[in-house]
Amino acid sequence: MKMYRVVEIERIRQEARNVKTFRFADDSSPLPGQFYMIWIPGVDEFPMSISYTGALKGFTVKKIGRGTSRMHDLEPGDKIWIRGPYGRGFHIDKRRKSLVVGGGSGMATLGPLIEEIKGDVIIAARTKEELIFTERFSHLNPWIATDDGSAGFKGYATDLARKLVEEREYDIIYACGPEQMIKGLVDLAFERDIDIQVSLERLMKCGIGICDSCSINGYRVCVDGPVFFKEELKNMDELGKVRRGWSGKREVVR
Amino acid sequence: MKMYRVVEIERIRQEARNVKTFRFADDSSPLPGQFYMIWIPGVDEFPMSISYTGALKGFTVKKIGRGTSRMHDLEPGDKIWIRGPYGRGFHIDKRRKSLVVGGGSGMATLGPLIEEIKGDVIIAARTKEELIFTERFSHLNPWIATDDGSAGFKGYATDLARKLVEEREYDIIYACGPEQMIKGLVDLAFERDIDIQVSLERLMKCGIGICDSCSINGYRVCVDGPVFFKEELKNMDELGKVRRGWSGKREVVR
Amino acid sequence: MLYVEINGIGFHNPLILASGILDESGDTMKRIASLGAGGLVTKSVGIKERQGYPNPVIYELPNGMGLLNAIGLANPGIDSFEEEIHLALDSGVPVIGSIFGADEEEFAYLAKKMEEYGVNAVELNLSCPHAKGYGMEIGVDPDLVESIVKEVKGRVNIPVWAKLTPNTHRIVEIAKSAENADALVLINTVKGMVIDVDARMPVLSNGFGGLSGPCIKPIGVRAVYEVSSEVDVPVIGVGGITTGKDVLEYIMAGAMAVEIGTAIYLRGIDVFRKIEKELKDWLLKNEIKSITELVGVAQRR
Amino acid sequence: MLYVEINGIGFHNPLILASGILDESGDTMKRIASLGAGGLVTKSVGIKERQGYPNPVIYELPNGMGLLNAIGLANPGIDSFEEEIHLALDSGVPVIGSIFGADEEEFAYLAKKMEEYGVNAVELNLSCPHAKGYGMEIGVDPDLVESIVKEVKGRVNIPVWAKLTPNTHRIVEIAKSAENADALVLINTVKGMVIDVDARMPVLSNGFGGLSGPCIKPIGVRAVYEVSSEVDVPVIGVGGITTGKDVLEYIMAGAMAVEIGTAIYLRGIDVFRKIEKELKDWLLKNEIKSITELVGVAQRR
Ligand SMILES: Cc1cc2nc3c(=O)[nH]c(=O)nc-3n(C[C@H](O)[C@H](O)[C@H](O)COP(=O)(O)OP(=O)(O)OC[C@H]3O[C@@H](n4cnc5c(N)ncnc54)[C@H](O)[C@@H]3O)c2cc1C
Ligand SMILES: Cc1cc2nc3c(=O)[nH]c(=O)nc-3n(C[C@H](O)[C@H](O)[C@H](O)COP(=O)(O)OP(=O)(O)OC[C@H]3O[C@@H](n4cnc5c(N)ncnc54)[C@H](O)[C@@H]3O)c2cc1C
Ligand SMILES: Cc1cc2nc3c(=O)[nH]c(=O)nc-3n(C[C@H](O)[C@H](O)[C@H](O)COP(=O)(O)O)c2cc1C
Ligand SMILES: Cc1cc2nc3c(=O)[nH]c(=O)nc-3n(C[C@H](O)[C@H](O)[C@H](O)COP(=O)(O)O)c2cc1C
Ligand code: FES
Ligand code: FES
Repeated sequence: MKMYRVVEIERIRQEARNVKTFRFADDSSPLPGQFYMIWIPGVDEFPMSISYTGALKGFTVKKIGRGTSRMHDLEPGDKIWIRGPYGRGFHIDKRRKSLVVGGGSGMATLGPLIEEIKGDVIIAARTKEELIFTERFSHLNPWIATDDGSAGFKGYATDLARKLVEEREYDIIYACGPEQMIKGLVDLAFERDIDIQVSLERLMKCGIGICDSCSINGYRVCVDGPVFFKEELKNMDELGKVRRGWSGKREVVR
Repeated sequence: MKMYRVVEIERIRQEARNVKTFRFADDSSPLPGQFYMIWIPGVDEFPMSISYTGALKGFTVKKIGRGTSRMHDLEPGDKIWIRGPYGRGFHIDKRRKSLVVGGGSGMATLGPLIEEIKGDVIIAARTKEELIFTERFSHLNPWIATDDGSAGFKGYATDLARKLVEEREYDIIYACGPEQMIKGLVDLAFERDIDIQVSLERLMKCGIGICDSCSINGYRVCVDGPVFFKEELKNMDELGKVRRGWSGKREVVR
Repeated sequence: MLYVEINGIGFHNPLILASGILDESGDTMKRIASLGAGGLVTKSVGIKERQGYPNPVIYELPNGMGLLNAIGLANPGIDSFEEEIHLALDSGVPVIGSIFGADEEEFAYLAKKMEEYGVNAVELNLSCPHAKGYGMEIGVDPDLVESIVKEVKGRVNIPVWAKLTPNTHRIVEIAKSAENADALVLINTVKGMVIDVDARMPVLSNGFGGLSGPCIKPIGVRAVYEVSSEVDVPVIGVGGITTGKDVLEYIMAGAMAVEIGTAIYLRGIDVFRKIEKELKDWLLKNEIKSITELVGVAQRR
Repeated sequence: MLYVEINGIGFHNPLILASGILDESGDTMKRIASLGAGGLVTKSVGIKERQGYPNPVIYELPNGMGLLNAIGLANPGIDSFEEEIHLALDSGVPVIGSIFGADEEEFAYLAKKMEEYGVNAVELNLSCPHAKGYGMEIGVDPDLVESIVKEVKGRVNIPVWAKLTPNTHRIVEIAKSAENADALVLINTVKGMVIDVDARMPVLSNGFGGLSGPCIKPIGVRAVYEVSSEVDVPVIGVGGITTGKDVLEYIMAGAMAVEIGTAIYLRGIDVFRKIEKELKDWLLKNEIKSITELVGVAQRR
């Protein structure tokens, strides 16, 4: 039961090509991994992870379509409507040595988590211009991976992760990003017997667990997730394969 | 916002001719002077003051018409439906020397009050057989008045009250009973410059302040009362004169 | 900032007491005016005294959702109502006399009487959901609605308001058939029932009742939105208004003013004052000079 | 104790998942059955794939009163739905295929397809309040309702349920016109609107939506009470059921079973299990052997 409230954008920061962070004040108390529904009246409503918790909260938004494009046109002083926080966030155990893997805008979701754990961070993107939060987490010396090698490791985040996992000891992997990346990391975790928690994205209509549009193998990403645990991922055979379009029809995950 | 709950009658006591007390458990916390609406499904719903507070609560009911007659037929183990507590109770200041005047079933309302104050109590009725709570409060040595002199002082409660007020010092009068008696006591209080609080009765439909059937000079007995204070009584020119019938039509108070 | 005019009658704010809630007694109405109401609609009055239904006549819904009632059009009859009207008029705010009848003739007679008593307007109750032969049973028949409105209009000189029911799929059609009236009032209560499971019977003595309060607000807003764009007379919104924002919702949907009832139960008898303050604060913050600027702004054009 | 039979189909409890809530995907339906539902109604499916309305399609009412939604009959189209039905049937509980169409022919075609897919019954959605040309627009016309039911009945051998709208004053008339069906389902959502005052526009992209949840329960109970005494077929109650007592209210009003949707949002996906326990506890305490004993006991005779 979370009703709309209007919040004012206080600061905006360009994080990368097509990615901006919007800071605003709101007195909800989200956990890392939780999300909100953002409504831009007359335009669209869409889910967005919290990328900064605390008093001055943040959304870090990649420009994708109608809603996110209009969001990118906003300026400080403009308003957005939000409801939330929703969903199940990460379960964090500070004692465990963690490997955090963020692909593309998936880093947005991981931001608040990284502030609470100890371990290594991989920031990945297709190319240098799309890396986000490299400055925010520069004190952690994050590993960088780009598909085209324009910065850091040349190759997929999964490849870098496999290398690190082979060289170092981790208790758990936390991941968010493109679904193929997540699928690769889940396989890796089972293979190497490491714990894992991943945050998934699906098309969302309601955000409150009743419309079934975000469901994957009977789990609702909006309420049962977006963060899923290893036991649940075991039999999630739609991961990286099937999702639902706006009509509810099955689609292939790119 | 008080919903119906079913309570079981645990004990019944014949208090006087046509008056019985019904004891039941309910976890509401009424103040002296507050009332409940009692529903007997298929029969009637009517207001009733709380006559015993605490864990084993009580209603002390005079048989008047359809609803109260059916109530008198109930036996231990039978159930009634109640909602409440409602209304404004007495404002009690234990330091003040009080004169409590209860006429007829008006004593029901005053029972819980008497347990909390110090001072004198007048129990009045038309005749000996209609006196109630003489045993309950025997330790307080209550004054008794009967219209026919069959017990105690012969005459109206107001006459006895006037006598006491003239002989003794009181800070406040608390009263409940027939409206003519109340009217007399209000006049007495103004005349002798004593404070007064009275509990009024009016026909009640809703009990929650919206139907206007219980109103007296713009005050709703169910919400603004049933207990009224001296300031409010000052200009209450309908007291002892006008009330409303079931249709809302003005009637003369007997 | 809050002043509105409807049919030439000025209201110092658009917050009018709804029919049937604390408006049987002139003194109570006066008190409500003194506590901030911009206008008063009386209890619906008929030709003859009517006892209404036996208790229980009201049920409190859980979680502040509102009430279910079946008072049953209890009223003292038009002949005994003059005194109450005079007291209400003493308050200084406009008084609208609500009436219910079984046919054109009864409505016209009652309206005439109300006019004689001095009310500023009459409101035709074409919408009570729980009284046999009255209200909603009449109010879902467009022809009958049209002819009642016509008859009353022909007999009195004061403005005539028609109060309509939401318990129909053809609310726009009925609104149009009542367009001869000077204003339309939407909505009356929504027909409902609550059963007490332990008693194994409906709670209200009448079985059926009318829902009011927050649970019907989206139905009222919808009705005002649907109707106000289709008719040329002012629409007055009713149903579940409890806060200043609720008033704005109705105004933005297309209402010129609102009526308020159940909120008295939820927030106390001084609720008009509270809502007035909430409205003013919002208008100030949003730099709106007159609430009339907002009428219908949520309508799609 | 909770077993009921409707049209010869056995339900281990009378708690059926309502159409449109978590029943687009066969896996989700299976999960809900494993969490206690006695039966499953699928999302309403039409001839062609339909995107429905853009977001926002849902609004959360305050104080747990329920939801306002305008999904807009989004669905993958009947041809893509076979796989979901098969998965749902895996659950072992009866599966009812909900369908919507624009005319007799569409309904009959869809029903036939559903029958081929193996569903235990079909439910005709004659009642969605917010989609142009479908649902309620059809469901308030008694003649059309009658001929749709007749056409479908003539084309399939499985039981046919007709789901009706409460957004009309002639619900009993419509129920009678649908009596050719094997069961009636009451009610679909109630037409409503919420305006965001700060945005100055309706929240839902479609403007209008359908109310569900506790705020409509008294409307649903009333509809079941009104209809069940006038028809000879079983009535299935829907609308705002959230607790065991709510189920009993509908059963006592005359329903043989109930459907549950919005309660999943209010109490979690295991709400069927919770309600089942509440029901059992009440029946035990009141020494009732079978819930069927209570059907219609609140009806006045
Ligand atoms: C729980 C959750 C958290 C998210 N957090 C973030 C975040 O922190 N930062 C961020 O940049 N993005 C995030 N996203 C993704 C974001 O919601 C989408 O980018 C947004 O909905 C696009 O809206 P739009 O109106 O701009 O695009 P639209 O015009 O609606 O769509 C553009 C295209 O993108 C596709 N699309 C839209 N949403 C999704 C989706 N959820 N999954 C797959 N495809 C989709 C559409 O089908 C279409 O092809 C999150 C999504 C979820 C489910
Ligand atoms: C706040 C309040 C507290 C009360 N507390 C008590 C109490 O503790 N003990 C007690 O015995 N009684 C009390 N009463 C009175 C009690 O409510 C009535 O006796 C009861 O309503 C009668 O119901 P019935 O169905 O038996 O009578 P009905 O059959 O409904 O009526 C019988 C006759 O009594 C008249 N009558 C009914 N109620 C009232 C009333 N409230 N005022 C005036 N005339 C009335 C009717 O008009 C009718 O003439 C209280 C009333 C109020 C308003
Ligand atoms: C107890 C009660 C009595 C009512 N009596 C009447 C009436 O006599 N005439 C009428 O037109 N409406 C009557 N109504 C309906 C209200 O005027 C109003 O339309 C409805 O309650 C919705 O507004 P609300 O939610 O602000 O109460 C009554 C409502 C209640 C709760
Ligand atoms: C999000 C949502 C989608 C719905 N979709 C459908 C639908 O496709 N077909 C249908 O017949 N009813 C649909 N309904 C109505 C429900 O089946 C049900 O009749 C209504 O919600 C009342 O029950 P509830 O209060 O238990 O939710 C939908 C309801 C909701 C909330
Ligand atoms: S978005 Fe509707 S169930 Fe998840
Ligand atoms: S009993 Fe209804 S206002 Fe007091």
